[in-house]
Amino acid sequence: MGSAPPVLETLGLTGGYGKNVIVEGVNISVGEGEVVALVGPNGSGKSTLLKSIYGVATVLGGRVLFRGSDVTKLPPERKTAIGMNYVPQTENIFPDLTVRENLEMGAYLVRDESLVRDSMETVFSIFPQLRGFQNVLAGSLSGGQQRMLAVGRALMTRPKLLLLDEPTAGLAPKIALELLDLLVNVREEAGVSILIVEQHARRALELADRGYVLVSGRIAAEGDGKSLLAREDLQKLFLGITG
Amino acid sequence: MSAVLYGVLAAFFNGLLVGSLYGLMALGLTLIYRVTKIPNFAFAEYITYGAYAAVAASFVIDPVNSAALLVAGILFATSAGAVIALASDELVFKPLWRRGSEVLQLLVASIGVGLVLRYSLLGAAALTGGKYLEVRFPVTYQTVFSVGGLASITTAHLLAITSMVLFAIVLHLLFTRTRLGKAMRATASNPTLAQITGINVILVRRITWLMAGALASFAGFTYSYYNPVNPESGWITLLWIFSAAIMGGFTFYGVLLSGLLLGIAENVVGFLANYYLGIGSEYNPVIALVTLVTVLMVRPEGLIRMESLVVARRV
Amino acid sequence: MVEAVSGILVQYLILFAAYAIMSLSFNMEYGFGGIPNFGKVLFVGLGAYTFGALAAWITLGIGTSRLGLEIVAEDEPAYCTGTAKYVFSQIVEGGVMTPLEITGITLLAVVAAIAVGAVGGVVASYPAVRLRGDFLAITLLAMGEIVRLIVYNSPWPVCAFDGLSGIPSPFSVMGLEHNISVAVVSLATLAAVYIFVSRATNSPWGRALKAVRDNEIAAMVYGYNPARIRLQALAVGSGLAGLAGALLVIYSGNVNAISFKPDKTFEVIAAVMLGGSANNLGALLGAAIVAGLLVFLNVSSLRALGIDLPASVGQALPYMKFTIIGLTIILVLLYRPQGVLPEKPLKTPLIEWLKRKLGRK
Amino acid sequence: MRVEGLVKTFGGIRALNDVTLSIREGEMVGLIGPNGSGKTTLFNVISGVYKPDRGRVFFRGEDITGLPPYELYKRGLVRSFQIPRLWSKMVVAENTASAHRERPGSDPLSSIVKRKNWILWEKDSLVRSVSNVLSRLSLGHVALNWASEISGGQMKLTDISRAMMGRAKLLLLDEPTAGVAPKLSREIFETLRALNKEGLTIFVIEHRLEILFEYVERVIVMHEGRVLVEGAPDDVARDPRVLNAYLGSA
Repeated sequence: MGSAPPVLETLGLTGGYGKNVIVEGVNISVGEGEVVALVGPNGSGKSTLLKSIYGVATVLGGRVLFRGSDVTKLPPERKTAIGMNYVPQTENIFPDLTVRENLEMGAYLVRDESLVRDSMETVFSIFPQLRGFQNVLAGSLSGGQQRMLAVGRALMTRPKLLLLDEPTAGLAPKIALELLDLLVNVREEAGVSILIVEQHARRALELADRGYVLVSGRIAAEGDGKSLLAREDLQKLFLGITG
Repeated sequence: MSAVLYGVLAAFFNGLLVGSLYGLMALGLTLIYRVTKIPNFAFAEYITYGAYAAVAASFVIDPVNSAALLVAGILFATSAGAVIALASDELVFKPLWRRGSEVLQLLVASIGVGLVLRYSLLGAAALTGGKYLEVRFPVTYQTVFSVGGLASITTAHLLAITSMVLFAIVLHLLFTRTRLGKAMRATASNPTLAQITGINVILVRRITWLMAGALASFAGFTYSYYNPVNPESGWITLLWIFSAAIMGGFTFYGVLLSGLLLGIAENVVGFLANYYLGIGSEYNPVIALVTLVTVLMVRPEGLIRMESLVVARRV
Repeated sequence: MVEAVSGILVQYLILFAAYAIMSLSFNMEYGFGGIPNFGKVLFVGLGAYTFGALAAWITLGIGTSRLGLEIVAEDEPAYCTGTAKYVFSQIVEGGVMTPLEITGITLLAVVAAIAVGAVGGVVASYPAVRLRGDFLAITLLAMGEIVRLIVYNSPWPVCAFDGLSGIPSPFSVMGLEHNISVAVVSLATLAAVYIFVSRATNSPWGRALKAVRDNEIAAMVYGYNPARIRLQALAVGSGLAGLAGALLVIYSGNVNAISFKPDKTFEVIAAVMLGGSANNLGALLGAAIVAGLLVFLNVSSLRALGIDLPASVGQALPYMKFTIIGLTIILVLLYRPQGVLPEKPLKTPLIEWLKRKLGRK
Repeated sequence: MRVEGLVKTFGGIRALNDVTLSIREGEMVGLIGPNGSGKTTLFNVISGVYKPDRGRVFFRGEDITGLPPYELYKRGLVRSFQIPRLWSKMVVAENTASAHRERPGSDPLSSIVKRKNWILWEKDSLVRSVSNVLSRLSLGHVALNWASEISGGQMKLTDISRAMMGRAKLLLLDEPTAGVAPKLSREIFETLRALNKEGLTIFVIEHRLEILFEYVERVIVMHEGRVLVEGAPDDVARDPRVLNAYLGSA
């Protein structure tokens, strides 16, 4: 990873909703061009961690560093402006707008039309399926296409870091696999680091450079994807049977 | 020409004018509904205030110069309507929306705003001796051509139809082609995501109200150009405007067609019912209202939809 | 002076009773049941038309035969004719009918008014089961306007835009002072209605209404059929509205569709929101305030109270009342959405028992 | 209860893909599976909130497919929701009471005419059963609080209190312990076990497997809209397919 600061670093991040603490004292980092997976059993706080980083959930303690500078207190739209983008798990598109318009709205802050056109080309080359549906209302797309659109929408600002919250939840297995495969293209074509929360832990860990396992709001294990998968105690962590 | 045909033609021409007004008025209502989801009953009052503001222009401008007066009338009307619409949002609707009020509370609030505006105007008219309980724009319309002296097309027709078509096209293009219009739709479709992508949701809302208010009062000006106006004129038309908007499925072209259709049906069907069944024209309004209730019961998503708006989503 | 003031007070009490009944009925539907019955005035109107037409028709039938008259009326009911007015006046002054007869007719007509109102409510439950929120409100509002426009323009049932007038007052026939008697009867009716409504709502049925209002799916899962409960609420509420309509006609002796514009519904909405939604006492309080505005903000009332207004202000006054009502709605929504008297747990033995138990701790 | 070949599709996604399973009278069965595997959809279809595209639901031998929820309630089928759908402007005790199976006075006529009846019933039996259920779930002290103004865990408990009041024959519980402190979760399951011993059949979705496995006799695992495995908790926990499902099988 060299000497450059990681794209994202959290220091003792504690977050939740209101006064409800869901994640506590989390330290993670995402390096330049890395894909990092965040896995863990249901209700372990994966989504909340992502939301705390982006500022949608309340940060109750700790800090978030983006490319070396403290962005803990920045509101979400400011984070979008400086190169971080977030794809929520649900309600992540504008259903009453067409696919093309969704992408345009993704680049709302980008004034340069040619840049917008280029970004759109990039998105279409990553997700060729979307090209054919440019003038279709986003709400009438299939679940998988909607997720692609949501990721595409986030790519429109050419972010340095993409936070993806369970992009495959509720998708048929084949489609989920396709989407995860496409995410590799996202990294290569759009040159972006990705922090992904994923229910399908095995797939995510196979795909990712590194992974963190979150259990009950704390990091229980970390390492590169393959070695995490090989650990036996991980299976126990997932089924929640301790001891 | 037979009396029936003649009567139908006259009714048709009249319906054309009335219908264009319904359509024109329903455009602004649709704009507000689509961006903020408020079924705004106070919208009627923006129309009335527009008409009164237009008439007020004649106090300032020498009525001999009719062209200047027309322009001044439009300017007075639209600016008054825009300001009142924006004020009603800033003072009432936005605070309620921020608190997460339900649609019904917003509806009741809009009834309250409507009562305040309407009866203040009535009260003011009464205070000044009742002279303004009915007003009329000093420049009157002229007949452009006429069939047999009774069925005629006037400049009022031209103004109402052109402006309705023009504004419907402008609004449609705004919503489908421009950054601002798309931001409006995005705000309506998913406000949270709109904010994340950097759209200034509050500014979008303000512009919406200014535009809708200006549209309403322009319609009010057009109304006063062909008909005397009283402080209740807008309110009396409100259910028709809602009918047009709901029938058109809250789409701009759909609303335009529904407005025309309502106006023509009201007049032509009314004429025929009178001619053959002896039912008086005073029942004409019932036609529009029965249509409204029927549409709501059978197809609440609208009869004439010119865009697909709401799509089947996962529950 | 004293007489004038007491006259206004009597007028106020009557209007208060009528508005309180309407508010209690709207509160039952909207406050407890969540049904936005913005066509309230339709059911009040149905009661008024039914009462007026029926009472006038029977009274006139008996009156003409006893006076040996015959009324020929074309295209309109006999009670709309000038001769009918003469017969009505004879009934009050000439002892053509006994107090017992006229009381019987009045009671019959009141029952009919309630029944027709309730049937109207059952009809209105058809859209109420299918539509929600704003669309339902607009539908009911439009239904109200349809009926009003038809009644206003048709000689049946209440003489079109002239209105049906001169319906003999049962109290005058009995030799009582009309207004005071109406006030007494209205207040007694209100008391009965209040007991009825508060018993009906402070009950398992009240819980059912609130359950359907708060979460329809959960209500269904726990065995409540929302369609049926909405129908019950609208039938009972509209029956009460019909009763209020009948009271208004008994008071004035006239019925005219022009007085059943949507504004009346808005007055009732204002009363309920101000007093407190889903609180029966709140509905009474709201009605007391709204009726107060309507009665006391009048040139003649103010003059009787010794306040003389400039002529122009006097002319603006009837309108300013509604400005104030509108303002009330806005301010309540903005600053006290729960109303003066907020919603409380229903008064049932369960809650009483829990209050005692938890209070003791 | 038995379901056969249930299929439910949302916008091209098959949330349920040919689900067949049965629950015997008096059983306590757990339903587990990763997010999005169709558990809640299954509950929604069984309880009549959604109509299935295909397949049938039988309850005690009767075909109940597509019946509205209030008809199912009459037949003894009650469910709870993952996010409690409380009657928010009623107090906790009223929420509990409204779910009671007996309901004298719950229409406008009988609420007045038979007033003595239901008042007596409420004093005699409702008060007792409500306070029993509430104290069993340690909700006694918030009985008079608005349902919208209690903590998330208490909302969960209030929802369960309604399910208990319904005195159902079959209870469908959707994550009864989500957002509830661990100690309380155990108490909830103790209560459920006691109810089960009294003859109530329970079918429960639960993510806290360590607790669930202690209490249920049988576990059904769903994955991608199908039943993957079913069996005794210990066997299921050792089944490689289950581990795969949770870790994401390729």
